[in-house]
Amino acid sequence: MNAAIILFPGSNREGDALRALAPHGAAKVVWHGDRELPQGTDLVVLPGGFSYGDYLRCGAIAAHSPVMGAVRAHAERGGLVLGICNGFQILVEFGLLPGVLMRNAQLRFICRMQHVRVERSDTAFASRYKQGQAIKIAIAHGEGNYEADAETIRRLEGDGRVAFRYCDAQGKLSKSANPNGSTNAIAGVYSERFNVLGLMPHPENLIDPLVGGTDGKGLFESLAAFKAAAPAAV
Amino acid sequence: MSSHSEKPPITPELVASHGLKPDEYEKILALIGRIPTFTELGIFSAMWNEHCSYKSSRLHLRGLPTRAPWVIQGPGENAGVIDIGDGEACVFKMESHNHPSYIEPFQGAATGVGGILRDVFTMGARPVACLNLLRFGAPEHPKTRHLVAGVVAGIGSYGNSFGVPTVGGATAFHKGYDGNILVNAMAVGIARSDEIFYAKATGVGNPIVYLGSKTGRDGIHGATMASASFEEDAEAKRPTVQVGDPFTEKLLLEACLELMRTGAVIAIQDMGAAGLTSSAVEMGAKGDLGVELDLDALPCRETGMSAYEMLLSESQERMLMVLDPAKEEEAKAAFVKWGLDFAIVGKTTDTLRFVVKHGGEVKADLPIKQLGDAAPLYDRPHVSSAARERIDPARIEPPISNAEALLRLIATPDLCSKRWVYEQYDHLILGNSVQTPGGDAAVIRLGDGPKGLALTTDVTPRYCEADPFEGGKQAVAEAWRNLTAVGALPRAVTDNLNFGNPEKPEIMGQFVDCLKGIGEACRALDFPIVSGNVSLYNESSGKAIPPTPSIGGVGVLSDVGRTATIAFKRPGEQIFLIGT
Amino acid sequence: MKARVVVTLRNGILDPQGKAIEGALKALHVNGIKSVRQGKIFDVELDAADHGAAEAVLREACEKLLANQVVEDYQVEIP
Amino acid sequence: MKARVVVTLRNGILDPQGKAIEGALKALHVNGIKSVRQGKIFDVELDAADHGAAEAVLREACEKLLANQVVEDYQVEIP
Ligand SMILES: Nc1ncnc2c1ncn2[C@@H]1O[C@H](COP(=O)(O)OP(=O)(O)O)[C@@H](O)[C@H]1O
Repeated sequence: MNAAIILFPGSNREGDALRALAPHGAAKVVWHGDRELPQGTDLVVLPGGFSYGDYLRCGAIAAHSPVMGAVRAHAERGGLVLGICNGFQILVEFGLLPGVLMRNAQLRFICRMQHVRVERSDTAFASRYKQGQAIKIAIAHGEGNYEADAETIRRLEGDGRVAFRYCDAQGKLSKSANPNGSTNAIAGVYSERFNVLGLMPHPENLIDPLVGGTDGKGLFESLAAFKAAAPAAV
Repeated sequence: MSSHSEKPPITPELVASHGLKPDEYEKILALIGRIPTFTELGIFSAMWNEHCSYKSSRLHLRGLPTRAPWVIQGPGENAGVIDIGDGEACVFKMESHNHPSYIEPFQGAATGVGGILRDVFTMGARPVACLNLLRFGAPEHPKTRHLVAGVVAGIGSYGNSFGVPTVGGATAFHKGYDGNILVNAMAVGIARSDEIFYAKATGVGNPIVYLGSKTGRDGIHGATMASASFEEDAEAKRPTVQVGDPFTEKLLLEACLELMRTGAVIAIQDMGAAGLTSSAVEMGAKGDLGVELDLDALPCRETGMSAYEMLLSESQERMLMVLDPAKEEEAKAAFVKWGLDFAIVGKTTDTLRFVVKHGGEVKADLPIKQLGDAAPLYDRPHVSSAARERIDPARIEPPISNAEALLRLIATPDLCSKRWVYEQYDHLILGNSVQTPGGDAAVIRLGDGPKGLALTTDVTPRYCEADPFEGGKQAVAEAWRNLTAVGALPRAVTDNLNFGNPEKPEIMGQFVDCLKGIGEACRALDFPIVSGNVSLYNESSGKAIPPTPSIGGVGVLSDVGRTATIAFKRPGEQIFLIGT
Repeated sequence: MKARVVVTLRNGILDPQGKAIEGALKALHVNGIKSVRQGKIFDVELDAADHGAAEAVLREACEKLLANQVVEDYQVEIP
Repeated sequence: MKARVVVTLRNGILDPQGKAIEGALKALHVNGIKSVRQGKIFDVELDAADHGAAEAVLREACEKLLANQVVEDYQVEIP
């Protein structure tokens, strides 16, 4: 699998993403000022960070970077796009995913281990998980409170485009298991064609038993398996 | 140069308002043989205040052990450096931002983190972890909540955006800090041991380059303020608050590291307290060179700034460097790529003078070495604290049952979980946090391992107050124990000595004796002090804080897979108590 | 020329900051405040020939960047 | 009664947000914008007998919570 990790000036989890992708093929870093993706890119990753300081709205300025045109074209061709944390914020600002990420309900940045429920496992991103499985994953964000108008939420739910929901260790949803006040405990959403995923948690930080656990690995393994099964997909 | 061309005229009041004592001013007159200009007075006040000159503490700091075979750089540079094997070095330091954090907790704490990160990456190291040590007033004091919320959010905001995990710290409360909280921040970075960068300039006629944010009127006289104790009206007199911009700092980090790889950097120094003045003077003085600055070229945020303001501004996220003229173009490419302001603002000279020009006029012309070397050095009178009466535990009736005492203890703000604090810090970024906050010491993996570092910050001011010598020893011993408890070999220390007004013999006595204790413990444990910071005049309305010499300890683990954690693992296991 | 842009959350969009402020004001015994919604302003200095040109530039700035029209409305005020 | 509170950064205080926006607008070819400073507004609904009472409550809210007077100024607008 050939991955392209987009580097904005204030990205800071690009190294974490590189490490998670390393076992699954080649990963290249692409500067935000570039206008093209490397030939043969299968997966575009927008990593975590504070792309432009994020003083206005998270991801707002990054969404206008020159490279984003190529990212849109890639997505329109059906190519895979993964936006993690700030990457998710950029994707909604850019319009590849619906909704918006507001300040956390308790108005504090929050970093901790958190469980999320895998809502479906029949996608390129989640085939290595079981539907309904609760996985332990890290969150680290100040603005991860997913909001959209009622119609959008209805559509997302109706089309099964919610990828992950915040839950407790048993997979149950509750107010206390929702760390940031997201509508319907949404932690990640898919695009209409399920080739674009945005999520607030950091699977790339859970790939090592020494550092918190390995529940994040499944996502990268799913992507690699998807690519292996459909080598000429894009 | 005419010393009368500038306003305001130099009066005893003006001298005093610059924090210079009459005898210190006499020393200036003797040194330069004339009345200083207003700009020069500002320079002296910045260089000779407690914060920059360590005039009350220098004498006593000399007694600390700072050497060991693994020490690459001890105190005196931006940060200390130790060899951790495999061609790698660990660069670290702790620094206080106490007064600014009391005035504006969010920005004060944020810029404290920014400053200490710059100290570390100035040396060529990529920061890998931050820690802090916080002391607040009594929980029920009306300002405490506001201060805690602001400080914690500020530390988090800066470190989280910059992209370095905040992996540990300490937080406690005591009424002795009601009017003067402590915010000590520590940063740790990793570099190749043969690629460390220093502040010492070399070569005559080399360009001095300014890089980073533009200069504004932020914190003018901040360094002087940091050395003046709080009076009731301190809140009215505050200077313009410094605002941190972690995004620019991140760009500065990447640009500096990229620049260093090109071989263009001869010397580098961050502009911290006393800004441009102290960074330029230090670079020249360390290299036995003169420095000539032309302030017309300085990138400014505001119009009409005077030389005095430019020299003393404490605007954040700025660096000064001496570049190899042959590599100027490569250097420029890095500045442009990262979108930072830069300008050639001067050159090195062979005159050993610090010359500042602005608007076609010479605003200052001073002997560069003496600005540092001739700074006052005081052996302040000190008296040791009276020994406290020993209490025989057998003679005390327990006021409550042990079980009740335990419940009360674990409910105290000092002992309760600090999760509320450290959850606001990204402690997982970089994916190397093997032991996260909440344990004895943090453990981070280096690269892909198996090597790692253990990091901790500790002090128990209660002990230092009761017996400064023993308290100083204990702080070091606790740091040492916390490192060994996670399986690390303790290697070196950074300290942050927070005390009251050194002009009071009993406070100076606390300082001297704590330092003796720290020195003795460090010697006994082969645990040298490689960097640190002194923060004096921590008083409000004439009352000093409890003596608080914070200790930051660094240890090395050869295999992070073999670390012990604090939690009991399963029921039925035996519990051992080790020690006396 | 100086101008101000005001960006507010659309009606119906939940405002966690406003809610938190309402709660905090109550806790501080500031009475009589029924609701708070937080927004942003941008004080802009610009070079523009006239009022119309200024408004055009500011609208462009809002649509391209300053406001997220999924959830926000904007208003341009030129004195 | 409805009112608006405007909180702006004091002169001379660095505004990293404004700076980032200036840079981004340039990159987006929105021309003619010389400087941007970002501030906050609070749209408040309140129970108050009259204009004077409303102003008093809002000032109290600003001093206690809405503005950080070390770095910010505030203004109360009651239509
Ligand atoms: N300000 C802080 N920043 C990061 N971690 C903290 C902070 N305060 C406390 N912690 C974490 O919580 C643990 C317990 O805190 P505390 O009781 O203050 O320290 P200690 O037990 O070391 O005396 C610390 O060891 C540290 O890991």
